[in-house]
Amino acid sequence: MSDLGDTLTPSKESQELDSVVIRFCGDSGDGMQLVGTQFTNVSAAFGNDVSTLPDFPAEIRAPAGSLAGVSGYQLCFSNSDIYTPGDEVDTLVAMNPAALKTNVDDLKPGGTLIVNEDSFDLSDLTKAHYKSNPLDDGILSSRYRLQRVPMTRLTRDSVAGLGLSQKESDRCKNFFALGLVYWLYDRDPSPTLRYIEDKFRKSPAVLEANLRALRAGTNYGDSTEAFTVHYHVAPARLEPGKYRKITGNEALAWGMAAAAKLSGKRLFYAGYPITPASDILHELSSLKQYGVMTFQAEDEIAAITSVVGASFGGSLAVTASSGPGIALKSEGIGLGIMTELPMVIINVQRGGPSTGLPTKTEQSDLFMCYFGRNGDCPIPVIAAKSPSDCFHMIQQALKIAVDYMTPVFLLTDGYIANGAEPWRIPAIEDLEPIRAKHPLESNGNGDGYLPYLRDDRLVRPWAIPGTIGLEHRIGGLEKADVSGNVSYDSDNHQLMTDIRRKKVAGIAESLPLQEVEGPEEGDLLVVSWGGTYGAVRTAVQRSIREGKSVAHTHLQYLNPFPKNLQQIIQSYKKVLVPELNTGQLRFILRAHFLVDAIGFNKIKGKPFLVSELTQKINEVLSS
Amino acid sequence: MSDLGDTLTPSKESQELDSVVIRFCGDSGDGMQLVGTQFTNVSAAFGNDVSTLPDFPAEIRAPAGSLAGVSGYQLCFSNSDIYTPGDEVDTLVAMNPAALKTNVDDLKPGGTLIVNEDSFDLSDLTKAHYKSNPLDDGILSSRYRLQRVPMTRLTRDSVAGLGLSQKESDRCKNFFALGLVYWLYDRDPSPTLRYIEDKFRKSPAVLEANLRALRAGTNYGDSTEAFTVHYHVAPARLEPGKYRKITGNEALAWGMAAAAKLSGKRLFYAGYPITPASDILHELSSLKQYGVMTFQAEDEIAAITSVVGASFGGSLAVTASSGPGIALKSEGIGLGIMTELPMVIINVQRGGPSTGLPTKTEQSDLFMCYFGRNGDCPIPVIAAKSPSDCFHMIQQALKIAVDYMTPVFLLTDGYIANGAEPWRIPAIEDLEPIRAKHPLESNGNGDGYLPYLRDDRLVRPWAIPGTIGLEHRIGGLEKADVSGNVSYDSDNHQLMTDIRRKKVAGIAESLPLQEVEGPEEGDLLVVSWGGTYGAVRTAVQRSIREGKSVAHTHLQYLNPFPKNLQQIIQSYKKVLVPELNTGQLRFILRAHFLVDAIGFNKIKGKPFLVSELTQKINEVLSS
Amino acid sequence: MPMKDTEMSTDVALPVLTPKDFASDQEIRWCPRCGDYSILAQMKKVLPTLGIPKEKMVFVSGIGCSSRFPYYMNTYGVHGIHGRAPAIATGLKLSRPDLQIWVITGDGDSLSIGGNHFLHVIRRNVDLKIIMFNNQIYGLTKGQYSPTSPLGTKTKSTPYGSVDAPVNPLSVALGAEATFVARSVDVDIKHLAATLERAAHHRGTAFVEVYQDCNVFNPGVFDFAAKKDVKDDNCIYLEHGRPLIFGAKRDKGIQLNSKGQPEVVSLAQVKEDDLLFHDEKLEDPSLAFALARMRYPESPEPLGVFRCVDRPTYDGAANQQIQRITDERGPGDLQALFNSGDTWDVA
Amino acid sequence: MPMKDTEMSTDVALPVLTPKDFASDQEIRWCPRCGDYSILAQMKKVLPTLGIPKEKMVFVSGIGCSSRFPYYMNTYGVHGIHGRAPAIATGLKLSRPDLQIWVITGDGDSLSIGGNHFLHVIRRNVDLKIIMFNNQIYGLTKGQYSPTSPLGTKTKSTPYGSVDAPVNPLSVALGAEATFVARSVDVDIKHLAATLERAAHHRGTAFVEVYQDCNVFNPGVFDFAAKKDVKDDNCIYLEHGRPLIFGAKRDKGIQLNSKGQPEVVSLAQVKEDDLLFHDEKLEDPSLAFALARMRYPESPEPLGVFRCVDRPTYDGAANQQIQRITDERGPGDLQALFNSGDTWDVA
Ligand SMILES: Cc1ncc(C[n+]2csc(CCOP(=O)(O)OP(=O)(O)O)c2C)c(N)n1
Ligand SMILES: Cc1ncc(C[n+]2csc(CCOP(=O)(O)OP(=O)(O)O)c2C)c(N)n1
Ligand code: SF4
Ligand code: SF4
Ligand SMILES: [Mg+2]
Ligand SMILES: [Mg+2]
Repeated sequence: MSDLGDTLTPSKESQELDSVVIRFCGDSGDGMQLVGTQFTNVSAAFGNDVSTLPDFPAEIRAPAGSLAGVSGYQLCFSNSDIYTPGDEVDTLVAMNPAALKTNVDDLKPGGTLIVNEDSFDLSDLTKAHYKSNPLDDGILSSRYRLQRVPMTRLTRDSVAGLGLSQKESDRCKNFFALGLVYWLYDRDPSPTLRYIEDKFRKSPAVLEANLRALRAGTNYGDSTEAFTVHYHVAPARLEPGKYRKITGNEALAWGMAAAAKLSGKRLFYAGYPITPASDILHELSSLKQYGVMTFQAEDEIAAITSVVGASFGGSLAVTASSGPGIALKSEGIGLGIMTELPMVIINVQRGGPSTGLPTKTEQSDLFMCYFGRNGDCPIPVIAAKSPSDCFHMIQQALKIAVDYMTPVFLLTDGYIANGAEPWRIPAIEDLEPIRAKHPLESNGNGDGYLPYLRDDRLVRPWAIPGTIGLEHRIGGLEKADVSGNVSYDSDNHQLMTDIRRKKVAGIAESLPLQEVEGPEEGDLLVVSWGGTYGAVRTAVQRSIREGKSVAHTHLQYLNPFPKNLQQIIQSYKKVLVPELNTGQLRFILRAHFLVDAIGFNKIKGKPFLVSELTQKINEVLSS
Repeated sequence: MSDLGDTLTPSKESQELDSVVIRFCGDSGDGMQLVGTQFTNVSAAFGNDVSTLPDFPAEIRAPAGSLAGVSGYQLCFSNSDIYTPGDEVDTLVAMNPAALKTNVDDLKPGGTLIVNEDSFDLSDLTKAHYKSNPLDDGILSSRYRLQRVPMTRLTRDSVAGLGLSQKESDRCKNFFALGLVYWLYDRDPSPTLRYIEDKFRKSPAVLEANLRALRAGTNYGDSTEAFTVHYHVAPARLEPGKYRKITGNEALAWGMAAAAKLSGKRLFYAGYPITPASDILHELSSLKQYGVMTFQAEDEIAAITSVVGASFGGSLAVTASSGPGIALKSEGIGLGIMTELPMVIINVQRGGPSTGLPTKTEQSDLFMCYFGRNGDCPIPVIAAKSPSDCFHMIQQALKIAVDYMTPVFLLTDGYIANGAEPWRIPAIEDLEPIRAKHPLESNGNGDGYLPYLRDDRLVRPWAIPGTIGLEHRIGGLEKADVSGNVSYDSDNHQLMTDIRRKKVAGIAESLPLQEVEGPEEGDLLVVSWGGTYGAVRTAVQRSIREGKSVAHTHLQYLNPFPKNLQQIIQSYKKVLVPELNTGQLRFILRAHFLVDAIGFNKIKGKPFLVSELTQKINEVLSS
Repeated sequence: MPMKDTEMSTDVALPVLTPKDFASDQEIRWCPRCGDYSILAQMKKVLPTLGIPKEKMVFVSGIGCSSRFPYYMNTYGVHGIHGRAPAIATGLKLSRPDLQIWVITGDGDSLSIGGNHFLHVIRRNVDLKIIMFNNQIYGLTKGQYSPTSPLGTKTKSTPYGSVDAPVNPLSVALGAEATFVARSVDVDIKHLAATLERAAHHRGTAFVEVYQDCNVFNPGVFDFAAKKDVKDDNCIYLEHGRPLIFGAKRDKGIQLNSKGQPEVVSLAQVKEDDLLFHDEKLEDPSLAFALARMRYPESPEPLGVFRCVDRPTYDGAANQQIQRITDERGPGDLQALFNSGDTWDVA
Repeated sequence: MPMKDTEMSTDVALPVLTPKDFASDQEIRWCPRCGDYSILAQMKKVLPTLGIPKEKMVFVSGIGCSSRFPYYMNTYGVHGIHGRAPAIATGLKLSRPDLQIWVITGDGDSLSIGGNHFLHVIRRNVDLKIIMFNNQIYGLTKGQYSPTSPLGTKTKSTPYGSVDAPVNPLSVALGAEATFVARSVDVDIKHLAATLERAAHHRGTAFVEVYQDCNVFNPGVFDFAAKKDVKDDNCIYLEHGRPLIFGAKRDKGIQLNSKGQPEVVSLAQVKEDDLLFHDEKLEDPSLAFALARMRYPESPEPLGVFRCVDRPTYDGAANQQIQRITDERGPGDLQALFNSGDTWDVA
């Protein structure tokens, strides 16, 4: 490996940059997610701040070379902290014509365009609906720094003699591309070398081939005339500590495992596979030794109702799904609310309505989570703002659920779920365990256990089966106050309805106060929630730097709202609510605070661009 | 029968009254619903305006004599038009102690209390949790005109010699009670006589027994000293025409049959039984010859999705359910919205959340119908205001669905569904048929049929299988504009989301303008929707008569709102929104119009009392 | 197996329980002469014999008249939502293997809206006792036909008679890989009690169909198996290892024909040893399936335990897997988990 | 039966159709070498032979790789929501008995989330052709185990192997009163085409399980029945009225033992006439059930039509009932309806 090391000593001029956006794109079969992840790891390990945006093709795998089959992975790495994977791409690596066609528009004028010219043959060109070869018509080369690299051939050459089939050899070309970009951005490939050695331990030939391809790519950059300069991005000044890269779904799984472990309780997780929530189930199912029981249910209805059963039994119970699956859980969630059992429902939002756009991100399920049940059926709703924030918010969700004996909705989205960012590894002792109390004695002095006798926060006790003398029955019919028996009494129904409402509203007492970035009063307040945090924060920060009277407040707690939100909202002349939906939070804010909030709504299955937001902010300010 | 006639010639003093409220109550087994219906028919036939409120025990049948087993039927009949079954009861008929206990509080001081004293034995008293016999302690007699009638004994005597078992004899005592009340209010029993003769044709003994019991009751009133006067309520001045009595669920079923027949289309109705919606299925399943196909599905999900299939096939497709069942339909409704197929979902609201209070009325599903689906998923929502209005509104729902190619929600509630009122029978030629167009030729000049090519109202065509050359595929994934092919394109998703929203918003163009009862501007506007119409209207009318500056507007169209609603709302100093929920319409009005609407919310499973509303109105006016 | 449960449960000496101990304080709200009363009585009789403390027992139900059952038992209980009891119970059993869990359901609750969970709980062989009260009607919603109502049934929703063929609950259960399948009758109290007891002792999903008379909306449909004077001629009472003989005079028996189908023979012609001998332990469910196809009036109808075989339970296997992994890797170490893979330090 | 359909349909002379006529203009988006391609090809081959105009055909599916099928057929089609295709198709068939409706579904779509509708469409015997692509995996969601995956299957969601026992789709269908049950293999194109054709001609719910290779997430699991060199030794190809003989050398056969269970015998010992003869028309599904229990590798596995019997269809009966009532009472008269019962005039 040492020899490989040398090849990296810059033999060409190197320029300093603050931050760079790279996108790898190619056919689903080209391993773009892999190289994207590798580049992310390498940059993170080097100390840059990193933000990523994987973009898979739709669930159906399309034929090789087709437009529908293109898979992309974008990442931004920087010497200061960043919150988005970037608007425009500095360097685009396109492994085939289809990838070029679907991605080149995001490359900034003058940007570097690296293509695998070997794949621009007739068959691939036609699959991408190109009439002629775009590499030849001069347009691309006039607009970008076009680099035509015969990757397939060079890769084959580099691995020749290892006895690999051509198919196997060609599989290495993603590492060739990676090696080239490593050179271009002066990266230390060690983590990737470790990865390759570990991943392919079992097949030495393939292992060696990938190492060679990687090196060949690096050498190509270093030796050919094509590349005259390469670039350097210094480490970022992040909060000191030990870091790792984490995706939103990983963070959710680990947060649950942590909660279980720390509270000494069994975690019961029930899910039915659905994009983009499935990975939570996958991740958790390999954490059994952390006290995690995973249940792949026959459908979402079984998932939520099994969670009701597990919660009745005393487990920390969680289920996750996305749009259509959450809709199916509505009735079961209602049962959870009537029985006042703790549980968390995670909604990893995707494009809707109906089956919609399964692999695209969106924020359009807020209404459903808020209102989508029969009857007056209030539920706490909270939302994570970034991949790493998922770790914190799932624990918050479980804490609220257990402290208040209620189902809780935690919203994330496809962008957070699959996106990755550096995560400062917490010390276990800094994590707060969830404190569940299960009564052992009857509260009914004499006349039996009273499951609906509440404390001053209107919370009922969580007695579990196996406890002598606390035998009781609960269910979905209206309950008599205190005794919990079935009751058809009118006044009791009014009382219980009010109690359910007040209990959830009362959670505001235990929530952190809402914070504001920027001036405490002024012309414009931008209110965001969920996965748009990074883009909105970046945009507002820029406006502030430009001296504009703009502030940003990001809501993690959506029902109930933090106590001071009203006062905050009233402190600005205008309120702008950017959302990846048609204006759902905006609608709720208007109803709550009678504020004429302005909406900025994008429903394209993609996150906001900072530039879009900046433009909208300026527009609103100057109107 | 003539002899029976005579007994009715008033041989005692008779007083004129404007309107009277009667409630029959007894054990579920006592046939109270039957006598209530009979008294309603008789009064309606006589020309009074009538409004009724049946009150069944919860779904579970309770043991005879128990408090839970009490069944009641309240009705108000009047010489002018009325909109509610009345707040306070003038005459209460209680067949057993349990019925007395659970109903006597609604009897107005000085009101007539008729009890079957034979059933006040120890066993029935204990079942009703009476320590001693309430008839004896003097309290009742001091507060009400207490009439102790040995109904069981007198009934047995009257039917003696017909060879009936004691059980059979006792079953007749409800007719004894009815006969007595007929005498008390000077009713012509002919319709009941016809009913008895028709109903019991097959068993002459029982027929004769019921006639005798009825007569015995009448004679008892006429002859005994107990009753000194009886009362007369003159016919009401209703709009001329032929009338019949109708319940909300009947009106829905007939409205559907009418729509099918008139439009020459097959009606496909799918339902899974659930209180209080089941009767719609029952009623329709006996109307097959009207072109009605009823499908009792295995669950609500099958019901809504079979409706999607039937609509794709070209039928008028409808499903109905209540709270929990509607929640289960959420995902399927989303499919209907994505595929833009016409269908109607009827929600007969009951007490929630969860299983809640199945037999009680409530308005708490507005949120779910408005918002309870994944994604940005707009749907038209309309609501019936009274039993007979259901006939009109279901046809409106079908019309909107077909005209705009969209699922439509029609809301009713348990009160409307089971309540009865006189219905002026329409002339068939006055009914407007639903006009569905199914293209026979391709709209794609050349390149095939384009299922998502829209007209100027953004409505897509309804081509159905069997049509040569219009073969096409639809589904739940996002559709490409015009072609309807699956599309993952971002801009297309934005476009289609906007189109779906605009199409539904555009329905406002075809809606009648919102009307106001009372001054066009003033101190207070009362906004109501659904089944509270009668009570709110009555209350506001009273306030107006008292010279207060109050107006009433009742919303039948909830999404979209009529175009002029905003302007109406802005014309009053205050807005009051009375609802049988925690404030759902109020929340939506606040968000839409930024109006600080005041709520008046009752969640007791019962309709508003006019007095409650009047009090609240005064309170708001004077605050 | 209940022994096992109690081992796993509290180590206090077991109190001696009586049927009364299992009665809750709730007023029972079924119609007079509803078959449910008898089933409730037998259940209360059987439970005390199991040697399981009542705080370790949970009754889970869906929605229906039958599903009100848990309110009348002084054990833990969940009155769930319609059709979902098996899923609720699965979640509870997976997380609390120490509990004995009974699922009480109706023909509509389990076979109409709940059909999918019914299928999956059975194929997973979750250790639950599922008692289905089959009255061939939707009782609670006041009498619509159910998936077990015979063709032509006239109800509120089928005034001209139903046109969809019913299912045979036992066939469905056997088709779903059931390990324990039995049938009994509400008023045949000895037989019912014995059958419930067998179910209680089975480890895995024990499915018992109980013919239950809905006295209000569907009375008398099971008289053929309920009425003393006729049942012996209409029913075959299955006993493991014994030949299939029936009839008030016990003069008729069952034989398999060349296609493997059961046929009635007279003991005058055929001798006992040539009859079909009942074997509830057969690995292959085919014979049990064939017996389940025998329905009155076409043929005499078997009652009792059709099938009772051992197969690992899902709850058992799932918990063992967790145990195994934990033993192999040691209890999870969070810090190690967080530090796994690529990490880096920022100073 | 399709004849009947066409009679009911348009009376234009039938155009002569070819497989190409059934190909839609949509780019096919399955993975390379996915078994779905072969099934699609066979379907296109069979449809033109049915004499049904293609505008009378509808393909209804749920969600899954398999469920993309309708997009590739130039007929009417509904790509429904997950698991609900049978219900969508039931609504369509009830209201449009003139259509021939195919339901395309996967093992997860039909047996996991869709289990309840699967059960009910079959017991109702709605006239639909249900083709289930069984690849023993959730393909579209990238490879989790399904209700047909064998115990111990390692997938993304079961890294240590699945612990819940699978169902046998044919057993489930037979337990649900299926009138037509068959099994075939994606790449056995002659057998598959013949099986699809049989299904097309059955009046009622025709259920066909097709072993389908998921080349990406579960490759090769059906090689035993797909690979030319081994399938004859592993599979029994059922033919109505013929003895059950199998083996590359056709030297083995099947007999029933005393418990009515199929057993492999050598034709050296037993002569053909003493073998079990296949009878797909048996009223009693028990023998078909027994054959469905024969699974590779424990025993040779039957392929082909297990059961094909006549029973009134739900859509047929429901429409006939409407017809009957209408004939008896005459087409409904609204004015009469409104005026029925007590009415009164207000002047
Ligand atoms: C989601 C939902 N749909 C429908 C209902 C109405 N419902 C309650 S019980 C029941 C059927 C009861 O029949 P069964 O399960 O046989 O129980 P039984 O009353 O006959 O004992 C129905 C349709 C409901 N409560 N919830
Ligand atoms: C309500 C709902 N839940 C979950 C999903 C995600 N999902 C789509 S297809 C599928 C399973 C597909 O498996 P199968 O039916 O066997 O089809 P295959 O892809 O294997 O052909 C799942 C879980 C969904 N689309 N909708
Ligand atoms: S309706 Fe039938 S099943 Fe329900 S309680 Fe009454 S008798 Fe029993
Ligand atoms: S994932 Fe499997 S089933 Fe789906 S298309 Fe690919 S190979 Fe076929
Ligand atoms: Mg039942
Ligand atoms: Mg599959």
